[in-house]
Amino acid sequence: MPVATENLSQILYRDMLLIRRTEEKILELFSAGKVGGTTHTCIGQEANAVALVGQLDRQRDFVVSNHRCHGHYLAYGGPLDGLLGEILGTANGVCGGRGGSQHIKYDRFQSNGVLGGGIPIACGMAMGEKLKGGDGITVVSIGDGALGEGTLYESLNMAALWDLPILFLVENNRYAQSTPLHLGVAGSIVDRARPFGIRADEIDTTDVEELLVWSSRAIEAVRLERKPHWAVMHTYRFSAHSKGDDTRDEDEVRAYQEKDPLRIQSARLNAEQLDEAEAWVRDVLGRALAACDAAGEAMKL
Amino acid sequence: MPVATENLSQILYRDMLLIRRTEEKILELFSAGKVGGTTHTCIGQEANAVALVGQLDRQRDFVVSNHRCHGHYLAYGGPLDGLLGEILGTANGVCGGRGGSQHIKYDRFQSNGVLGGGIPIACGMAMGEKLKGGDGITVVSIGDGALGEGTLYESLNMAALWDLPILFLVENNRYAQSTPLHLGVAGSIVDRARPFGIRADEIDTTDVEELLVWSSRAIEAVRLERKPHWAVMHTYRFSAHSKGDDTRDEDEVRAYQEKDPLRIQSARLNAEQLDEAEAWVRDVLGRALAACDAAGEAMKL
Amino acid sequence: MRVLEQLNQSLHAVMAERSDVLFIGEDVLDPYGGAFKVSKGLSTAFPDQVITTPISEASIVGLGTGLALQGYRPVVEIMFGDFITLIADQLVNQAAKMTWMYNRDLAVPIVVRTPMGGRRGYGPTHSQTLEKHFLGVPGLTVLAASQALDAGALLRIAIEEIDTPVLFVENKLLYARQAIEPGELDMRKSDAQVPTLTIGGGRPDFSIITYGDNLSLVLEAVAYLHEEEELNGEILMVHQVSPIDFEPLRVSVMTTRRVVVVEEGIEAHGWGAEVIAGLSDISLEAPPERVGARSLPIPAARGLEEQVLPQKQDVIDAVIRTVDRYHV
Amino acid sequence: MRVLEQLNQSLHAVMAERSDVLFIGEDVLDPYGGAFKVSKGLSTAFPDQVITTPISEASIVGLGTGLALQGYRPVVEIMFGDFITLIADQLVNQAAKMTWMYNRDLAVPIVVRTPMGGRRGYGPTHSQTLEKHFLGVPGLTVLAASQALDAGALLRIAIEEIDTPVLFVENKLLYARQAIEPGELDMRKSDAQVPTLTIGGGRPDFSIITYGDNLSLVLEAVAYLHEEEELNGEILMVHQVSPIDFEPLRVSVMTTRRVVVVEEGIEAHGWGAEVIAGLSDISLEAPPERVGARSLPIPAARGLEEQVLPQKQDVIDAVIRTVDRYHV
Ligand SMILES: Cc1ncc(C[n+]2csc(CCOP(=O)(O)OP(=O)(O)O)c2C)c(N)n1
Ligand SMILES: Cc1ncc(C[n+]2csc(CCOP(=O)(O)OP(=O)(O)O)c2C)c(N)n1
Ligand SMILES: [Mg+2]
Ligand SMILES: [Mg+2]
Repeated sequence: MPVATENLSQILYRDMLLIRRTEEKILELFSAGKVGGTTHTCIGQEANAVALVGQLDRQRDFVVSNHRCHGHYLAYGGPLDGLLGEILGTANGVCGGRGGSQHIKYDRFQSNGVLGGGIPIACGMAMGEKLKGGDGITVVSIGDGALGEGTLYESLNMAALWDLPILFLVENNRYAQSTPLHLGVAGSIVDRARPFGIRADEIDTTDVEELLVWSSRAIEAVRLERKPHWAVMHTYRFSAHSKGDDTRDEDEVRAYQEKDPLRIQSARLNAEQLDEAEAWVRDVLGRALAACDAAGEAMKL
Repeated sequence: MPVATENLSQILYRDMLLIRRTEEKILELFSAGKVGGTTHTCIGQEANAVALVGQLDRQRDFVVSNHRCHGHYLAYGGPLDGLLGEILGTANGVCGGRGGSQHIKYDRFQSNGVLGGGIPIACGMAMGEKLKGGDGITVVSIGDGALGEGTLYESLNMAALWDLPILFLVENNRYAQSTPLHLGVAGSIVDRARPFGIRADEIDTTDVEELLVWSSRAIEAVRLERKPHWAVMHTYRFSAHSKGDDTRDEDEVRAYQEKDPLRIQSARLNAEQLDEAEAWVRDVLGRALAACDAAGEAMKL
Repeated sequence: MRVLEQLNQSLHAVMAERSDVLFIGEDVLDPYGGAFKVSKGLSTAFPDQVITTPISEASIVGLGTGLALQGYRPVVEIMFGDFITLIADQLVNQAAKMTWMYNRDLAVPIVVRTPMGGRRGYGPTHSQTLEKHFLGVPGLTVLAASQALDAGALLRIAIEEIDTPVLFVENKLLYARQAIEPGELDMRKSDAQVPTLTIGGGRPDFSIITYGDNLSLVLEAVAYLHEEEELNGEILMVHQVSPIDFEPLRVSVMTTRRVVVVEEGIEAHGWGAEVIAGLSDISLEAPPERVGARSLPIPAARGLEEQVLPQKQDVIDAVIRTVDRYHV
Repeated sequence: MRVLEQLNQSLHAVMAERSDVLFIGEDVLDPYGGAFKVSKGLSTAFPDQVITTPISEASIVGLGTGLALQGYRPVVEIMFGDFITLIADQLVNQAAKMTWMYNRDLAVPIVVRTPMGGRRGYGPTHSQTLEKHFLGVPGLTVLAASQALDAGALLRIAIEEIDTPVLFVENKLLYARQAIEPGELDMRKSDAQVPTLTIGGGRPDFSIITYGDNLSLVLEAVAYLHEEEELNGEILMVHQVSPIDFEPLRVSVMTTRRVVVVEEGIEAHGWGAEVIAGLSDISLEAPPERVGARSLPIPAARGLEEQVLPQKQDVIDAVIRTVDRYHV
C-alpha cells in the first residue's frame, strides 16, 4: 500500500510499474503455456492509463475499454488478483473466468474484444448519467485501428447532438495489429471528431506528468461542460500486438523505447524510491498470484 | 426526341421537366391505388440529378443511388418505361418488377433501399475501375440522413487511403424523412470528409446551370486526378418523404418553392420553348405508360 | 381495438408509470410519430423520455444497451425489420452476452422493436422476415406480437419483466388488424411468463404451430379445412419465438400426431426447423410439414410477392398432406 | 499437408493463374500474412492482388461486392468469424440479393472467408460458431472446409465456380490438422459441385451428419463406438452447409434409420434443426439426436469452455440414445 510519505511522482511511477510488471508476468505465463487464448498487453502505454483513467473517480465515472484493457483496468482500480485470475482462468477471476483477458467488468469499468462495439454503449452510459443529472463522465478507449469502425462516427454524431459527457480516449500507438498507421488511417486522427463539432486535442508524449496535466484538463472539460471531448494520445507499444506476433522494425521499436514512460518517470525518483516501488509491486503481484493458486481452476458454469 | 435546334438551357429544362412530370405521375398512380409499397420522389431536387448525374458518361461511369433514385436514373439515361413498369409492377419493369421503386439496376446504374449499404459497394466499383486502368468514375448518392450510417465513414477512409475515383454526391434536402437536419446531423456536412484528406466542396443553389458548372468541375476532378471528392448540394424536396407523410411547416415549403429549379430555368426559355418541352414530356410519358399497359402485370418469377 | 393502438396505448401507460422507460428511434417525434405510428403521442406526453435519433441502427441499439446498464428500460425502434442486419453485432456480441460473460447480476433490459414482413409491396429490402437469423442466441429473447394476445400487454412484459435484451417482432400487417377479443375464439393460455395460446376446441385432428401475423391466414385455412374437409385444427400461437417453450406444443402434437409449422420467413433454416427438430421424439402419423417463404428475395410487384410468400392454400395443402402422406 | 497449407497453396495457385482474384482483409500483408497465416506469401508473390484494409468489416465486404460487380473474384477475410455480425447487412441485404432482385444475369462472386470456432480459450467474442445465423439466406452459399476434402480445392470451387456470394467457414483448429489422405478412410464422394462425403464401410448402424472440424471428434466417437459397443457408424461430411443437398443424407439415413447431427454452434435453432426437419419424412427407429453447444456464451477459461462446447462423449451418448430410446 502507498505509504504516507509517497509523493505524486512516486505514485505515478508505482502505478505504471504495477501495470508493466503485471503485463510482463502475463506474457511469461502465456509463454509457459499456463494460459490459453490470447492477450494484449500495454507495455509502453502505461502512462496513458495511469494519467487519464487513473484520475477518474470510481464512485461516479465509467470506463468502456477494448481488447488492450489491463492497464486501464488497473489504473481504474480494479483488483489485481481478479485480473490475473480472469486471465489464468482461476475461480477468483473478476468474471469467474468467463470473460478472459478482453472481457472484463468491474464496478463501472467494462471491456469487450469487438473493436468499435463498445463506443455506442459508452454513449448510452453517458446519456444515462446525463439523464440522471449526475456529474460522472464516461471514458471510452479506442486505438488507431478502431478508427476504421463505423460505429465510432455514428457515436461521435450522437455524442455531439446530445451533448453527452463522454471522453473519447484515442491511443494512437501507430499500429493496428501488424498494420502501420498509414495503411489503415487516412488523413488526420485529431480532426476526425471536429466536423461533428466536438472539441479535439492531441498530445505526443510518454511523460506521465505531462499527460496527467493534459488529461486532467480533458476530464474536467467533460465533467464541467457536459460535452464530448476527443483526446488523442500518440504513443507506442513495446510488446507485440498479442503474443510474439511482432513484425515491426526493431530499430523503430528501440528508438521508441528511449521514451519509455517508466524510464522518463524514474529520472524523477531516487534509487531508494525506485527500489521501494519494485518491492511494493513484487509483493502485490506475488500475493495476487498466490490468490489465483489458492482459488484453483474456474470450473463453475 | 430533342430537336436539333434545342439549346443547352432547353435541354436542361426538358430533362428536369421529365423527372418532375414522371414523379408527379408516380404519386398520382399511388394515390389511385395502382401501385403498392412505397416510393420516394425527388420533386424539387431535379436540378441535382440533371446537372451532376446527367453529365456522366454512360459508357464508363457508374452510379450507386439510394431510395430517392428516380431522378438519378432518368438523368443517367435509364429508360422511362422501364422505371414506370418497375414501379407499377408490370412485366416491362427494368428489373421485371422484382426491385420496385428503390431497387433498380440498369447498365452501370444501381440503387438500393438500405441507407448506407451502397457506399462501400461504390468504393469497390471505383476500385475495380482503377485496377483496370479505366477512366470511369463512380458516383454514390446519399442524403443528409445517410450521414448517420457508419459505412459512410468506413468508405471515406478507404476512398482516401486508396485514391479511389469516387464522387460522393451529398444531397442535403434538410430533412431525413421527418427529421430536420439539426436533430440528426451534428456539426458540418461539408467538413465530414475533410479529416480523411478528401477534398470537399458545397453549393447552395437550385439553378441547374450553376450546378452544371460546379458539377462538371467535381466530375473532372475525380476523373482526372483519380481521387475521391465530396460534393455537397444543399437542396430541398417539395414532395413528401414518400407518400403524403409530410409534417414540415407549410410556409417553409412554400418559401423554398420560390427557388423551384424548374421555375428558375423556365425564366431562360420563351413560351414556345416551354410548351415544346411540356409537349415532348407529355408524349414520352404517355408512350411509356402505354408500354406498361401493354406489358401487363409482372407474373414471371 | 387495433393491434397498433394496443401497442401505442401500452407505451403511453407504461411511460406514464415509469420514468425509466425511454423510447428511442428514428422519426419517432410527433406529429410524425414513427414510420408506423407506434410512437404517436409519446413525445408530446413524455418529452423527456423520447429520443429521436440519427439513422444509425447499430449505434442506437448500443445506446440503448448503455442506458439499460444505467438502470433504464429503453425501447429502441428499428424502422424496418430488414435493418436488423445492421444491429447483429450489438445484439449478439454485446447486449446479449453481458450478463453471463461478465458473470454479473447485470440486467440488460433493452427492448428492440421492429416491424417485419411483407404483403405490402415494399420490395426486397423492406419486406423480409429476418428474425430467424436471431434465434438461438444465448441471452437474447425473441418475442412476436399477434392478434390473439394483447400486444400491448406482451410489450409490457418485454419492457418490465424480461431482464435480457428482447427482440420484439411486430408484423406490419398486424398493426391494422383488430385484436381478437377474449371469448371470440376458444383458447387456452399456457402459464409461462410469455404465454403460448392453444386455439380451437373439440378433438383436434391436426396441430398448426405458428406465430405473429401468420395467425390470420392460419385461421382462414383452419376454417376452410373444417368446413370442406371436416378436419378439426388446433392452433398453437407462440409468442416467445426463441427460446421456444415446447411444453404446450408437445401436448397438442401428442394428441394430434399431425403437425404443420407456419412462418412467413424463408422456410430453409427457419423457425419451423427448430420446432420440428424439438418435436422429433414424438411419433407422428405423417411427416411434419413446414410452410414458409420460398428461398428468394421478396419481389416488389404484388403478383410476384404472392408467389414467394406463404398463402392460405399452402397451409391447407400442408395439412392435407399430413392426412394423406406417410413416412418413407 | 496441413489444412492451412492446403488453403494457402490453393490461393497461391489460383492467384498465379488469374489476375482477377483479389485477396482482401485486415493484416494480410507479409511478413505478417494474416492473423491465421492463410495469406502468407500472397502479398509478396502478388502485390497487385492483395489489399490490406482498415478495420472496417462491413465495408470491406461491400468493397468486395463492388469489385465482384466489376468482374473480379475477390476473397475477403474476416479475421474472426465472430465478426460476421458486422457484415450481415452487406451479405444479406446487398450481395446476396443482387442477382435475383435486379433480375439480371449478374454474378456476384465474392468469397468471404473466416475462421470460426472455439477450443482455444479465446473467450466469448473470438470463439463462436456463428454461421448458423447466415443459413437459409436466398442467394448466399455457405461452405465449410474440413480435413476430409482438400480444403484448397474447396476454396477454389468457391472462388472460381460459384457465382453467388459464398461464406466460407474455416474452423480455427482445422488449420493445424493434417488433411486426410485419399485412401486413409473408406469414403465416397457425392457428385454435387460441392461434394458431401460418406465415410465408413460395412453395414452401418447409425448415421452421423456433420461438417467442419467436428469430424475430428466424430471420428473418435465412431471409433470408440465400434470398439466398445460394436456399433458401425457412417459419417456424412457436408461441405455445403447451406443450402443443404439432402440426397446423400437421405440415402444413409434410409439405411440406418438412426441419425445424430453434430455441430459446434449452439444447438438451439442451429444447423442440425434444418437437417432433422429435412429428414423428418423418414421413419426412424429412434428420435434423431442433435449435439451442439449449450445456449451460453463461450467462456474463456479452458475448464469452462469444455463444458459449453460439444465433446466426444456427447456424440457417443447421443448415438447410444438412438439405439436405446424410442419415440413417444
Ligand atoms: C471488429 C474487430 N475486428 C478485428 C478485430 C481483431 N483485432 C483485435 S485488436 C486489432 C488491432 C487494433 O488496433 P488498434 O485499434 O490500433 O489498437 P491497438 O491494438 O493498437 O491497441 C484487431 C484488428 C477485433 N477484435 N474486432
Ligand atoms: C438503414 C436504413 N435505415 C432507415 C431507412 C428508412 N429511411 C428511408 S429514407 C430515410 C430518410 C433518409 O434521409 P436522407 O438520407 O436525408 O435522404 P432523403 O430521403 O432526404 O432524400 C429513412 C430513415 C432505410 N431505408 N435504411
Ligand atoms: Mg494501435
Ligand atoms: Mg434528406
